[in-house]
Amino acid sequence: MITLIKRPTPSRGWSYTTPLLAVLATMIAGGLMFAALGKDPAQAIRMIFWDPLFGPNAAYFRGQLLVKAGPLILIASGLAVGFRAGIWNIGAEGQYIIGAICGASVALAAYPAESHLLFPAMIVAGALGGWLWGMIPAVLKVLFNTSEILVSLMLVYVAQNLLAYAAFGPLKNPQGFGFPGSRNLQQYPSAHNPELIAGTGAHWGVLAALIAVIGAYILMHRHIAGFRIRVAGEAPRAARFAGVVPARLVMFCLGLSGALAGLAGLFEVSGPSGQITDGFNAGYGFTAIIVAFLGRLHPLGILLAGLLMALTYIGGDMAQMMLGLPGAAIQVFQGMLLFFLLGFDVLTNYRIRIGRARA
Amino acid sequence: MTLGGIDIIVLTATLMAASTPVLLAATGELIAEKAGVLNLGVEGMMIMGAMAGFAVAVTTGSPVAGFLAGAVAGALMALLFAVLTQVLLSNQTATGLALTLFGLGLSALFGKGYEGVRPPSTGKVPFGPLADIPVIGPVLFSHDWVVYASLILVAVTWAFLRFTRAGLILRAVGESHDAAHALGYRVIAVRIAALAFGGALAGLGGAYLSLVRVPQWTEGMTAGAGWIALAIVVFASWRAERVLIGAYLFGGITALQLQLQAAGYAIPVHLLSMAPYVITIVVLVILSAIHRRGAQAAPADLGRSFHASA
Amino acid sequence: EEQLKVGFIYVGPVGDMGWSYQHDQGRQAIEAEYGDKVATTFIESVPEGPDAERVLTQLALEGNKLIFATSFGYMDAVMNVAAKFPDVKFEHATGYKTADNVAVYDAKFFQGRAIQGTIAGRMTKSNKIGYIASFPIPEVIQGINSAYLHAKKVNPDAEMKVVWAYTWFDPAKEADAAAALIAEGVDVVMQHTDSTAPQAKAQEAGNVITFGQASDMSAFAPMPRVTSTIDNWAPYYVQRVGAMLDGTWASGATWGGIDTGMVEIGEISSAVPEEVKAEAMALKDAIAAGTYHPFTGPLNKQDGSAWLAEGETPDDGALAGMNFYVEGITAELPK
Amino acid sequence: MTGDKLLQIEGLTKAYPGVVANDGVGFSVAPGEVHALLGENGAGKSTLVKMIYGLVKPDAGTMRLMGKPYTPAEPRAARASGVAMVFQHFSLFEALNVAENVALGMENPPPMGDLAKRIREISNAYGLPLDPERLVGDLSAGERQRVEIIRCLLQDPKLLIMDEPTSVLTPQEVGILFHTLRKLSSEGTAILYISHKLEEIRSLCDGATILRGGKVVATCTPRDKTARELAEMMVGGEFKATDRAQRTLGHTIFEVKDLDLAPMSQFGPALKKVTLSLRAGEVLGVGGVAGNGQEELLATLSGERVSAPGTVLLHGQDISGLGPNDRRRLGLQGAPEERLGHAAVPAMSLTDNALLTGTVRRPLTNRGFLDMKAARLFAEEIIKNFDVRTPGPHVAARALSGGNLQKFVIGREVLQYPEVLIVNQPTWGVDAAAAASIRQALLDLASKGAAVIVISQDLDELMEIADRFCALNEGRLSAPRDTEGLTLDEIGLMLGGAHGMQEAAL
Ligand SMILES: Nc1ncnc2c1ncn2[C@@H]1O[C@H](COP(=O)(O)OP(=O)(O)OP(=O)(O)O)[C@@H](O)[C@H]1O
Ligand SMILES: Nc1ncnc2c1ncn2[C@@H]1O[C@H](COP(=O)(O)OP(=O)(O)OP(=O)(O)O)[C@@H](O)[C@H]1O
Ligand SMILES: [Mg+2]
Ligand SMILES: [Mg+2]
Repeated sequence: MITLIKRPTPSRGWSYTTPLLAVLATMIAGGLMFAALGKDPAQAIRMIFWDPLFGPNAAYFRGQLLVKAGPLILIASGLAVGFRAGIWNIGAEGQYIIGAICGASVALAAYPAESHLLFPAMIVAGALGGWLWGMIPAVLKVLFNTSEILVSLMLVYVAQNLLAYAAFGPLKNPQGFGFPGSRNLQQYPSAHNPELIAGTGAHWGVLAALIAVIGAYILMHRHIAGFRIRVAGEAPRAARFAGVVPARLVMFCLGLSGALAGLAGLFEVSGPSGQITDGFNAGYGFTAIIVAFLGRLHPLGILLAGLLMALTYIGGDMAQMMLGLPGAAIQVFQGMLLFFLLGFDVLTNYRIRIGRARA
Repeated sequence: MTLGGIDIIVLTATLMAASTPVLLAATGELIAEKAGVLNLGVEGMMIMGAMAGFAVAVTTGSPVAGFLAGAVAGALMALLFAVLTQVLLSNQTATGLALTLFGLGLSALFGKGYEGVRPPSTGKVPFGPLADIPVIGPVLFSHDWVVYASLILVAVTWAFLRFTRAGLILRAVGESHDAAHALGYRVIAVRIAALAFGGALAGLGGAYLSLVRVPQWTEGMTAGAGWIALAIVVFASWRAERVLIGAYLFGGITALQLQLQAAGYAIPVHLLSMAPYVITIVVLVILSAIHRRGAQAAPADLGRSFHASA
Repeated sequence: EEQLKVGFIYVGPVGDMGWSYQHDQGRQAIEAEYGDKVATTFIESVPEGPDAERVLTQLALEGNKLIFATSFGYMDAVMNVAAKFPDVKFEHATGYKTADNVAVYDAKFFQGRAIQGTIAGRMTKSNKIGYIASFPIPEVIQGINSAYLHAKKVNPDAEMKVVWAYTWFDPAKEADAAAALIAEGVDVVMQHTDSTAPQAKAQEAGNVITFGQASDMSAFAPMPRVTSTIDNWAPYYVQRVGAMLDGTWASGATWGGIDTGMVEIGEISSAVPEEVKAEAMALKDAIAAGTYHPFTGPLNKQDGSAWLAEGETPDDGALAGMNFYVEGITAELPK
Repeated sequence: MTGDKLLQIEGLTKAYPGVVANDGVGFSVAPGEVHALLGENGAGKSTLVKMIYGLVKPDAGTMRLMGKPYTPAEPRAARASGVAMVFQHFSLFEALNVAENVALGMENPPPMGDLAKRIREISNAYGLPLDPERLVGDLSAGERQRVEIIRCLLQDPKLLIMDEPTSVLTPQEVGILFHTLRKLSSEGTAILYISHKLEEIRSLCDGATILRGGKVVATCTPRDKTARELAEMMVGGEFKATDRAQRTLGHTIFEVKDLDLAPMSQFGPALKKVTLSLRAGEVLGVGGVAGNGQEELLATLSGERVSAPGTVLLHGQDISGLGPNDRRRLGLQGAPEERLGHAAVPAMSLTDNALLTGTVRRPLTNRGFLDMKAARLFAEEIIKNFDVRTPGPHVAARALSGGNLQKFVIGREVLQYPEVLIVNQPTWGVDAAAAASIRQALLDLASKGAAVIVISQDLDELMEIADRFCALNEGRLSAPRDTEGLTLDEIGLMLGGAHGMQEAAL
């Protein structure tokens, strides 16, 4: 008989050890799966966890790690603030899309004019677009007490349709021979979000993600506003008592997470993606929810979780390519990693006692 | 019977079949949520149900065996979720999302080799001459047995929650696990059972998708149906009869927008394809505005982990 | 002797039984043809977003000397990566940008649609033909126009109803679209989406015929699937790898049709009357021989303005950018 | 010896990490006996009865019920053996109706229709009328307790356990409850009764077992002891009563004029034309049955709810539109009734809970940035000055016993030296010693010149510390009267009779 005993305060030691344990357990379980698929487990695991960081082409992959993790971290930082307050924005994917459309629209409207003001204007438009898309569930919640979970989720589908419309309609590249997709912003210097230091992968979005992590940390753990947000999530009535206005909180959290998701979309569309196309959104908004929880809703945790997620994506592609592992196996592997991370967390919050259930 | 060039009877008959997977999954999720567990992994359970149902039906040649297998696969996925969230007390939101990722991957892995295969056909219920009655016939008596089973399941779920003691205990556990525990009910056991049932229905819904609705197996074929099921539970404010309305409404609008296109209406396609989502939001807003207690319809302990401190 | 490494990047899963599946068939044909002389590798389900460029780079870094990028949306990513790896040759499907080390290739699917249209026009009883379209891009519009023109040619009463699914692959949605069309009275369903869901819906409905798309979909023969247009990339892939092996690879643009085998017509089933079958086969042969072009004037655009004069045929460039319906189609093209 | 005892307990022990909640506890209860369990907060009373009810497994010890060994594996088994329990924190489901709540507490409930009928019958027979169709969420605290009691009564228990049943009841409700309990005991039901209200114990109970630190320290017959003696047995030392030092009243600093407030919840009361004024150094007692607007009054005075302009004035300044923090800045503070989740955040540390309201009047932030060191020092100051028993400020609020957390909450507000302090049920479920120290703190604050409003259902408490008394009934506040010379009859009249209560015809 196993009993769990809640710790008075979460164990610091375990909170650092459990992620390592989880990665280890995933290597074992995943290794078994790879072996069952007839692949060399050790080689597969090395490819996923080691090669992107230290393998022969690591210089390139380390940069790509940042490219991949950047938007995840940027979005998750915003989502975590809301999750801490008990406000469930699961529509970041939609806000990401709208941010990208708005930002790209500014650039495409200005094309081909070159100006130093264009990129800043795109940033503002991207953030504003995401913010607006986040404000829809916020306003409906404040006015009608509508579930923000449902509305933000439905708005993802609406945004996807808008994206298709934009890619095939108003934003279509007039010189694209009727093919869908906008002009490529990578070829429009004023609108391009370039690599800041060649070879590092780091673009403005990666920088923004770092700033978001630091900003979220200061807000949530150093400032009274973040303290009140945390209170609102733990005990809404106590938050009111401490002066939090619920309507303002809803608007702030959904607005903030929307704006950050919109920014992520803008940085992607003007950088790594380059153009508005129908399939441009790669599920970052949904993956970021997982990243937020894996990072235990803590900004620094999110930073690490985002990098870990990115690692499994890049390493997974590598294993697929080199060993012929099916893409699905990588997905299963990621699922296992998440399960182990979530499951082992029990050690942080509970003491485990075996036997001696009753006298 | 046509209205503005749209055949209402055909539309109704189509939407019933089209809505069945989501209806089943949403009913299952309703039970889980009524017990206080938020399982966001519906998509993952559905796709596993779709894959397992398909594989078994093809292998055995029996659709019934396929549906059973789908239900079992969905339930197993739900049990995995249950171990993590109920025993190891992991965060339900994150675990549910992970379950979706895991299910999508695992089903693709196991489903290799079943692509492009044709499943055995699930027969229509032979109602004989009843099916030929105008209007009523095609709408009521032209479906396969799973459609009727899903309707019966909704009715049973409704009655179960409303009239039975087990249903009462289930609702009690979702409302206040501490009080239920104090009265001696096994909160965790009730929740695990509710999750398994929810998973079985999601799996059944998935199997319906791969065996009847589409019918074929391809990875990722649920294409977001699980998310819609989750949305419908919220939309239904956790009431079984409204789940039916929600699922049929959503399925109806989806089918209607395609029929409007087919009928040649000059409504921009994009407007039509966002219509189901926009209308869902609008109806939800109206519902919430009418009874502002809407949010309180959610089980009070939904999404909270229970740990008996004894 | 060093092995030639060939990489593939697919937009969907190899198990989609449609687009990516057919490309993977082509990859397997390379292995079968050249055996140990080549080593192929592929990555599936790569979205056309930011990941494409990374995966292409990854393929190049891993030593692949020939890389097939099999979706239109990879175009700019291919160009970027090709610029960084001048030694690596790239083949981009359905795109239009080329470079010294980037070739493009595509298939004239509209040729297959001409044959489908002929069979459809002959076989429809309701004179209503349904078309499940994916996205309003030239390739799809070519198909609709070609199918319509050839149906109309053999059956002047034929009408075309189009449903835009805005997806390449969503079985449930395709099933709904087929059901909606059948509800509208069509007894022929054509599809430019990749799943077999419409086939199953047609089978359920009874007297509705369909055509296999991308792959043969022979599981649904003889009814409802009466024939198919198969994307057969194998001959092209084998030829291009051969060129790499003997050092003759050169950039270029290939638009293959029935003649090169890139567009293959699946077996016409027994559900099609013999004389219709013969007519279809004759059309196929004429197209293959180059004696007949599916778009031959006089043809007007939907708005009535002239497009092709009597006997005129469009050049490939004009065709590649097709963004209008021909005269007679009543539906509206989404903008 | 065994024959005449209903329940016999020997050597019952239960340890939690870091604390032995029950340490070799033994006592016995005879049929028909009303037996009290006394002890300070955290003495182990609830743990003890939870073991009897099968909710907590003892580490050691034996129990016998009616002479037979009794080891209930779960509450179901306890109920089957004839043991019923009313919990300290209600085990009710707000979204379910009365009949459903009752059914959940029964082993084999009859069909709903019959059950509803039985509920009506029994509840009327015991003078506790209840409508089986109403949602529990819409009931007052007193009515909720009736649900719990009816649930027990329907099972004809041989032993009824009541854990602090009166802490939320009005005197009238207490009267009705006692009447019911006496009737039950005369029918042979034994009652195990836990309460911090010693006068009640003296009037009701036949025997008492006193716990301290998990051990039985004494047994006695409560009627033979004074409340003070009982209190001293509990704390194991001398008991300090409150010292109501002379205070000089200053001029009026706080006024409420014709304050109206819409109901905060669907079935909550509205405040109607509430008017009061307070002078510096004054303690105003607000009595009345819970659910008559107490929460609403606190919310609108503390700033959680804003009211029409001109309705709330501090030093003549209109503060009706200001939020809680702006009011705190001006010197107006509050402490709500619900400790966990309203006055304090359960999962957060005491340091964090000190920050909850302390940032405005204490320098705990620097331009909005938290000064955690200052916050910790503030929490330590509260702990020290108010004798909060806890390992330190890092401990989560939920880990504290009710009395200690209440001391912390009151201490947090008092140590910000407000000019006006409004507290709701300051000694709810708090043991006698802690209650006395909280009352003392309020009096001390007043003697330094602050005005204090104490909202409480405990009339003895109000008589003990208030200068003036007024009653809140259905959202209306009666005109205040000086407490000196106020008789119980007059108070009863001011309360306007118990709300919806009627004692059964004898
Ligand atoms: N609900 C909320 N959501 C986000 N930020 C908030 C919220 N409430 C307050 N803040 C921020 O917290 C800080 C202090 O808030 P608040 O006004 O409640 O405190 P205060 O101590 O009364 O300060 P002041 O009245 O001087 O502004 C401000 O920066 C404010 O913008
Ligand atoms: N589940 C638990 N886990 C850990 N410690 C507990 C638990 N329940 C009670 N305790 C501790 O056991 C001791 C006795 O608690 P108990 O609730 O029995 O006290 P009580 O006498 O009922 O107090 P009160 O008068 O405040 O109700 C306290 O120190 C308490 O903190
Ligand atoms: Mg207690
Ligand atoms: Mg303020």
